[in-house]
Amino acid sequence: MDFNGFRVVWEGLTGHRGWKPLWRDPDPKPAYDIVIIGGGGGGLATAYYLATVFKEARIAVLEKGWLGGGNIGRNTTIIRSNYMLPGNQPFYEFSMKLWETLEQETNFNSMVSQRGILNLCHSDGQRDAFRRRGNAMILSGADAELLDTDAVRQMYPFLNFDNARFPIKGGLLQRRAGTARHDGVAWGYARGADRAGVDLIQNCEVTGLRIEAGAIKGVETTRGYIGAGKVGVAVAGSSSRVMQMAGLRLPIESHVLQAFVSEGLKPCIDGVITFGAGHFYVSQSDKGGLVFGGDIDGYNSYAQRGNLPVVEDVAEGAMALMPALGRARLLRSWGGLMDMSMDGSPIIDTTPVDGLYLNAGWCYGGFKATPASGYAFAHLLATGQPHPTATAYRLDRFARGLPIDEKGMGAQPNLH
Amino acid sequence: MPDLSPLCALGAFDSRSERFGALRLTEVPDLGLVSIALRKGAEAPAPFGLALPGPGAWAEGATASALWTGPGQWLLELPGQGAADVVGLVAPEAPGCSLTEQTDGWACIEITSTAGAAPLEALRERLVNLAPGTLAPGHGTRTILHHMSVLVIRRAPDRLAVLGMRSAADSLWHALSETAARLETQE
Amino acid sequence: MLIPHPLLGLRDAQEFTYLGDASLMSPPPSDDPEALERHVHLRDNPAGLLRELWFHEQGDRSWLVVTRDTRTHEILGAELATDIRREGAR
Amino acid sequence: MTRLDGGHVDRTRALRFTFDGKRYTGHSGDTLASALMANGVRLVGRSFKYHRPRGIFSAGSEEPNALVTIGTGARAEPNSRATVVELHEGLAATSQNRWPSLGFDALQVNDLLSPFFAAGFYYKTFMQPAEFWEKLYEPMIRRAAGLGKLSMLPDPDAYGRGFLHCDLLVIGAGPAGLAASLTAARAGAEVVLADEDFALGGRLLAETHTLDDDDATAWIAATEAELRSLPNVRVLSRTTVFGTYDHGVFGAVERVGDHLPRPQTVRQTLWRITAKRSILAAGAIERHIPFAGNDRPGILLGGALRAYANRWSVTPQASETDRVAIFTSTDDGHRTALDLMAKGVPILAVIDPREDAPRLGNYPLRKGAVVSGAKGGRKGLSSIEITEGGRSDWFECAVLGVSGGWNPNVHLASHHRGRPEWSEADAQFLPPSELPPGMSVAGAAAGQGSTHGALASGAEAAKAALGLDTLPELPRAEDAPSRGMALWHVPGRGRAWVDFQNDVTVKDIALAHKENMRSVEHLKRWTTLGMATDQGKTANVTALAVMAELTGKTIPQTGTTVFRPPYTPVALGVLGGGDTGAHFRPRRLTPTHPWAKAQGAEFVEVGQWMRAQYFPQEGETHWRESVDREVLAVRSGVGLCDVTTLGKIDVQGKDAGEFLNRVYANMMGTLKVGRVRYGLMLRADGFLYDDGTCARMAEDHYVVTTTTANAGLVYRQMEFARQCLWPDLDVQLISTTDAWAQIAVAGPNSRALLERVVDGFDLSTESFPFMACADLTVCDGLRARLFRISFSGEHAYEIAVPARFGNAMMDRLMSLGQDLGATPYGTEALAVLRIEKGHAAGAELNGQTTAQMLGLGRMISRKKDSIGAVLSRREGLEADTRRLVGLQSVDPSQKIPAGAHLFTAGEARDLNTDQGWVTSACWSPHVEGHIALGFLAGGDGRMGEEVIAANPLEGQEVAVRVVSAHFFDPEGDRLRA
Repeated sequence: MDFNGFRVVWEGLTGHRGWKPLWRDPDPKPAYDIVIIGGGGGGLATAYYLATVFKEARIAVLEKGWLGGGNIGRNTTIIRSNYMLPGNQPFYEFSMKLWETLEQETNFNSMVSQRGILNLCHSDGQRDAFRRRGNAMILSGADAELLDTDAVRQMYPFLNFDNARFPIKGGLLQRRAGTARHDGVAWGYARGADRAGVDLIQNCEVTGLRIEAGAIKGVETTRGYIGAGKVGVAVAGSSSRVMQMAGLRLPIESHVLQAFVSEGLKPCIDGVITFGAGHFYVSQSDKGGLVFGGDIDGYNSYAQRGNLPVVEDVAEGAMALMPALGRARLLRSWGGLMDMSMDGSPIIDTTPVDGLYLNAGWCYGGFKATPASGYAFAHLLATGQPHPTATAYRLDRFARGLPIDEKGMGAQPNLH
Repeated sequence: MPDLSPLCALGAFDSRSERFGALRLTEVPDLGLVSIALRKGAEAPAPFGLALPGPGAWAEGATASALWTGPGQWLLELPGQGAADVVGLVAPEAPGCSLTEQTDGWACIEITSTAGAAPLEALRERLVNLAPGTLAPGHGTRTILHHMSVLVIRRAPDRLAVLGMRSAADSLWHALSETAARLETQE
Repeated sequence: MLIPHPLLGLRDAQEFTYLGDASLMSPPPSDDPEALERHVHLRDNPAGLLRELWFHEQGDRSWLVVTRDTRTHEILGAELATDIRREGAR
Repeated sequence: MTRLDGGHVDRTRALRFTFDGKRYTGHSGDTLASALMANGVRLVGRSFKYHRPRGIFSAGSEEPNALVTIGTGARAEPNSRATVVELHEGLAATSQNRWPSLGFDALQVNDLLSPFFAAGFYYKTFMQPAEFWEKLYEPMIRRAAGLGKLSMLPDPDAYGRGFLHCDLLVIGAGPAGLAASLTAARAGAEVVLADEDFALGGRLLAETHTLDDDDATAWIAATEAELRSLPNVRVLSRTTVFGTYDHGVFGAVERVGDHLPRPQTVRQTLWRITAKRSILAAGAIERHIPFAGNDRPGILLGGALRAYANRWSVTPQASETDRVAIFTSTDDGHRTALDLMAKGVPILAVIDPREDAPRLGNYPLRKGAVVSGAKGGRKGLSSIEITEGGRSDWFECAVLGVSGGWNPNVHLASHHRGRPEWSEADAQFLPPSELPPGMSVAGAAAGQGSTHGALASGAEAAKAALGLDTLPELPRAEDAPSRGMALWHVPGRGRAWVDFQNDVTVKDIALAHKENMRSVEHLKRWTTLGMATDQGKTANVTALAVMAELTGKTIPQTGTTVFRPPYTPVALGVLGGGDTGAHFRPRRLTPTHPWAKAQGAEFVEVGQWMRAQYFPQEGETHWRESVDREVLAVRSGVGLCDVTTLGKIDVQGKDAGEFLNRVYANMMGTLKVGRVRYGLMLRADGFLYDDGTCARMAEDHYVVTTTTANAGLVYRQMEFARQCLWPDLDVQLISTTDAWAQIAVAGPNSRALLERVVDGFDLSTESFPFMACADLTVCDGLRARLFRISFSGEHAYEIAVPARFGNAMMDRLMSLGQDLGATPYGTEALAVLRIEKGHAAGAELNGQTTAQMLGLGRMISRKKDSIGAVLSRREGLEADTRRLVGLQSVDPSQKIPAGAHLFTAGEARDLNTDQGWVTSACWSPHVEGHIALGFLAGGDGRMGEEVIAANPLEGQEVAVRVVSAHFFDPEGDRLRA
């Protein structure tokens, strides 16, 4: 069934009797050509592109809980391609281009909204670094603008310009960046993959990997053994746990990142704003909630919940940047499980086990990458070759001394 | 004697003092400070006859007082010796130790209460996240206060000293005085 | 969070700076570059008990080895890193 | 509506307030909701999606409907629940989410269109044509979205922060919480008792129960008095504990000034409470029963109806003769009827679906019946439909209380992701068996619905938590178990609301089921159930049960909900704790700050520091004029700059040299006493970390400097090395950054100037050459340290004196140096000088660069091992050909933008042809042209080449010549002279 306005009106007039399930709930088959572990954004997008672009058949996505319940179900919905390093920027710009046509392609309104992202700078050095980054963006085919203080004031007059500890000295604006409705993205891919014949299997936890003679044969799950020609792992914060089943240690730590939403408010913040002198970024959802976040808690965790100091730190940043937020109320918080890598950049690569592929290390930036992450992983799974924009995301880049370290923090995941 | 005029940490020639209800905040300009760190295998000295305190504690002596600042480390306070070569003074008293002059590393603000411990406790719980016992009289520690690294010392039930980075003395005074002023209003 | 400092008792974790897996304090010999590279970059990242390094930066400046369950955040103990390192050397 | 008899409002104190500009009067003790009710106001708000007229639904923080904006101007606080807003004189409340007025709301049209606005409709449309989403559809949706309006003016109020420590935290001051507090307090434990209400007593305030044959309020008053008199008890009313964090830490907000016309000091205080044990006694929230048209104003929770009557002496009746009905599936509703009758309120009927419903009094009782419909306009309910045995009849009725049983308030007990557990017997989710460590649950929150049960379980919980032997004597109280059946909704054709605020109906849940959005999380996200400001407190469990019914599964099979902080919404102002504006972070001042200020310096934020940026002089109209003058003064005479901000670490001990050998990439152990060496530090992964100087003051004493930015990090890293890597070395570390004022004295006349302050110290190059250091005295006996080091390439020194003398020292040097051209210079000139000399700073040491890239690869000693040395030799690092080079505009007047990318002339401009980037740039008075530093691929071999610095971001392209990074004195003759 195609979704469109006419259908919505028709069903409205006829008592919503014609709607069908968004996806089937198939039982797992004994074997598939390709099994994707993880029914979050990465896994669903991978399956979608495998089936629709790379014309693979016999694909299953195994999800231990509910579809879209990974970090795609708990993030701050920002999409952008404003990276600096050549290993990253073309990939994120590829992702941005996929965002721009996503909804028409999947026939699902994921509410991609190019409202712009403004990164504020507070010193001359920061502005020089932004200039380097903005130029890298333009050189990769993305858009970028460097704003001075007056231009920022014109855009967002309510920011703290006059009584700031760290005065706003300008900002780097990407107008094509913005937000997307995170659940809508997961559901769009899930429905699209299902319609293309992919089996989406919920409540199916992988408990073991069957490896013979250095090659993957299948996966043990809570719903029985499932044979597989190839296995792609896209499990974000659980990457170390799953890969440990194959005896592999990863350059990854799992950390908790808290994010927040305020009560619904009439529109007051048009785009995405990030505060360059504190830990705070904010946008406003179409429902009116301010969606905001800050730094990770900083310690390894699988608990999916954080602690109070970070909540305070984020709120301090909010108040320092936008003193009007004093009377907005925090409504909900949540904790996501982040696969923080040693250089802050992801891994999309083969592994020492034949037929076992890894998509991990997204840190707290996986959402914006969802389309390209899925596409590039599908490319690798289908062709055995990395996608041209993802050639740097190799597992051996640390051994070889080729990190992609946007922040220049080195092998300390909690600083990326 | 050098013919240069020193400034207090708060940037004036004279130290600052202000009263908020039962509390008085006073910048102490002449406190000599020297850090003592035991070298490998050295025995803890007893400078000026003072038994150096254990973890979390502060010991007061006639000439000098000491705060435990870490394993094998103390901060020795020499009241009235702000201008002195404190390392030179302490060296004979602390053999086998590494000494570093810290006098000007810190701004010291003494807080006294004219109404016993209660106003100080009220101030404490709005400034630092330390269990009351951690700051019982005779105790002290380094901790965070409004994003600043500070040493807090409870010298007596009605006396609390806060030592902050000298460069951040203004911010420290702001934090302490604003909190004390609010308490006064609420009284 | 509260960290049970072996000398100072329970202290607010905000006084501490986190580093990570305590294995970082035991690098392999420098004549094995590959082992050293793995030491710097690879982690067990367990979902369960983890021995980890915390620096009491806003306290007594001790590095501690804290044993903590990464699933529940329960802390089972904390020791001075110097003590552990010296014992290990013996 | 006039007030009923009794209640806990102070009728002697009238308070005037306004709602939508209209004036009303209430009393001390009222909430805004009870005061509105007392004034006959039934329409209070509009729902989110359909803009349905809504009235007051609850008497607590679970309120979904009665949301208003409190205050005006910058103090306006949107989305405030009228049910918890304490009335004060002059309070101004305004309705929200309506236009032009609450009574006539244009977007009511949404309600007519509701068939098309079913759950998830927006995911299925607005896709064609693509560009219409951002231009038309989304702006339309956004305009309609949101509830209250934020003023967008800076919050004028102050907020406070504090920290409490206790043996026992009791959350909730109802019967269970009071009994627990009393038990613990009398045993001498340190107790904190927090309750969100302004009056202690909890549910007791809403009931007519007696305790020991006396009015319950007498016991509450006595208990409160005793608790407040004890030094070991802290009673925090108006305080909401909003989050349970790790290891017994709780977040709580005290509303210090919200109940006053203006806060005296702070509006609210954020308390971080550390509790060894905690007892959650947060009570329970009543369930409603969805039926067609159940959202009319005048329909409210039965327990709330009782609370308004008993505590505030009001009902939502428009007139005293209006009939009130009760729809209840538990005995509880019958008690409401009794209490209302006692106040003279006419009862239409008690409608109870149970065939065996009890009769507790003389009221019309309809057993085995349900309410199946409701009619009314925007003024609210006018009649209800009662269905009994297949027959339905309409009855005039203005108020309906709905009681569907109680949901224990387990929110804070499951913040650690423990899942509430379903009890089939009680038809309730009880607290998880895996509670946060140290927590126990008592009273209605634990399913103990009777007053006796609450008192006893509270006392027992305190006894168990503290390991006590005895319990205090508790008052005798009712112990009537409230029996009931679970009725999750009344089937029917009309819309039956489950989540009022977000307009989620039983039909929406059915649609979610049909579309396979069946897991609890999918249900919530597809329908927006529970996402409103009330967080689904009155909706989630009911929705779950409806879904269970649809799937044919049990409730626990269908799922549970997890709770996350905050329990109720918390203002960002108070979470921020009050360190805002200029006090967001501490500000560090250099020792010469007063002097620089007196000179009229411009200051700039450098991390936490404020530093003098430049010193404008009369007649200078542009900052560049000042900077050029300062640079030339250094190059021709002598300049003075406060460099105190550089980190300073004292390193002592027998093994200090060996320690520094291992920490620095280059050799430090061989440094002679009285000498300084430039040093590089690497990260464990071999990239550059920091640079600075290392001075050997004595055999066992070094003074290390770090960059301003990395002072803290380097110290931490050195302590890690000392304690975790090599604890057997005899090394002691301590930071001395603030202790010494350090002033750079740079320029050809620097020696001549210093000779005028040192006390007989020989500064000749023979006795004090470049890279020498010494302890000495200046100005007649002031202890000082002198380092002959240079960041500018000039003959230069840095002199350190105790910080208190820094300001006077600067002043003295300036006055003694008049004839030598002494000039103060700021960070801008400092930057120009170091760029001219090719010294790396922050832009070149950004964590992504290597010693090799700086042309300093050979500094990494191979004679010893040091942190990062081995990994610095990985192939990727070694193969990197980018080198630090100097760049000079071909047209000297053309500015080189820092952050431009470098390209080979004639090549395309894209990432594949990218050759590097410009790190730092300035106008060089020495070169008399624009110069820059940058990293260039193959840079060493490209001297003299003309390359392009491209800045497409700002539409610039500058032709630059590649030159040595040492624009000034490349041989270093000036330094050593």
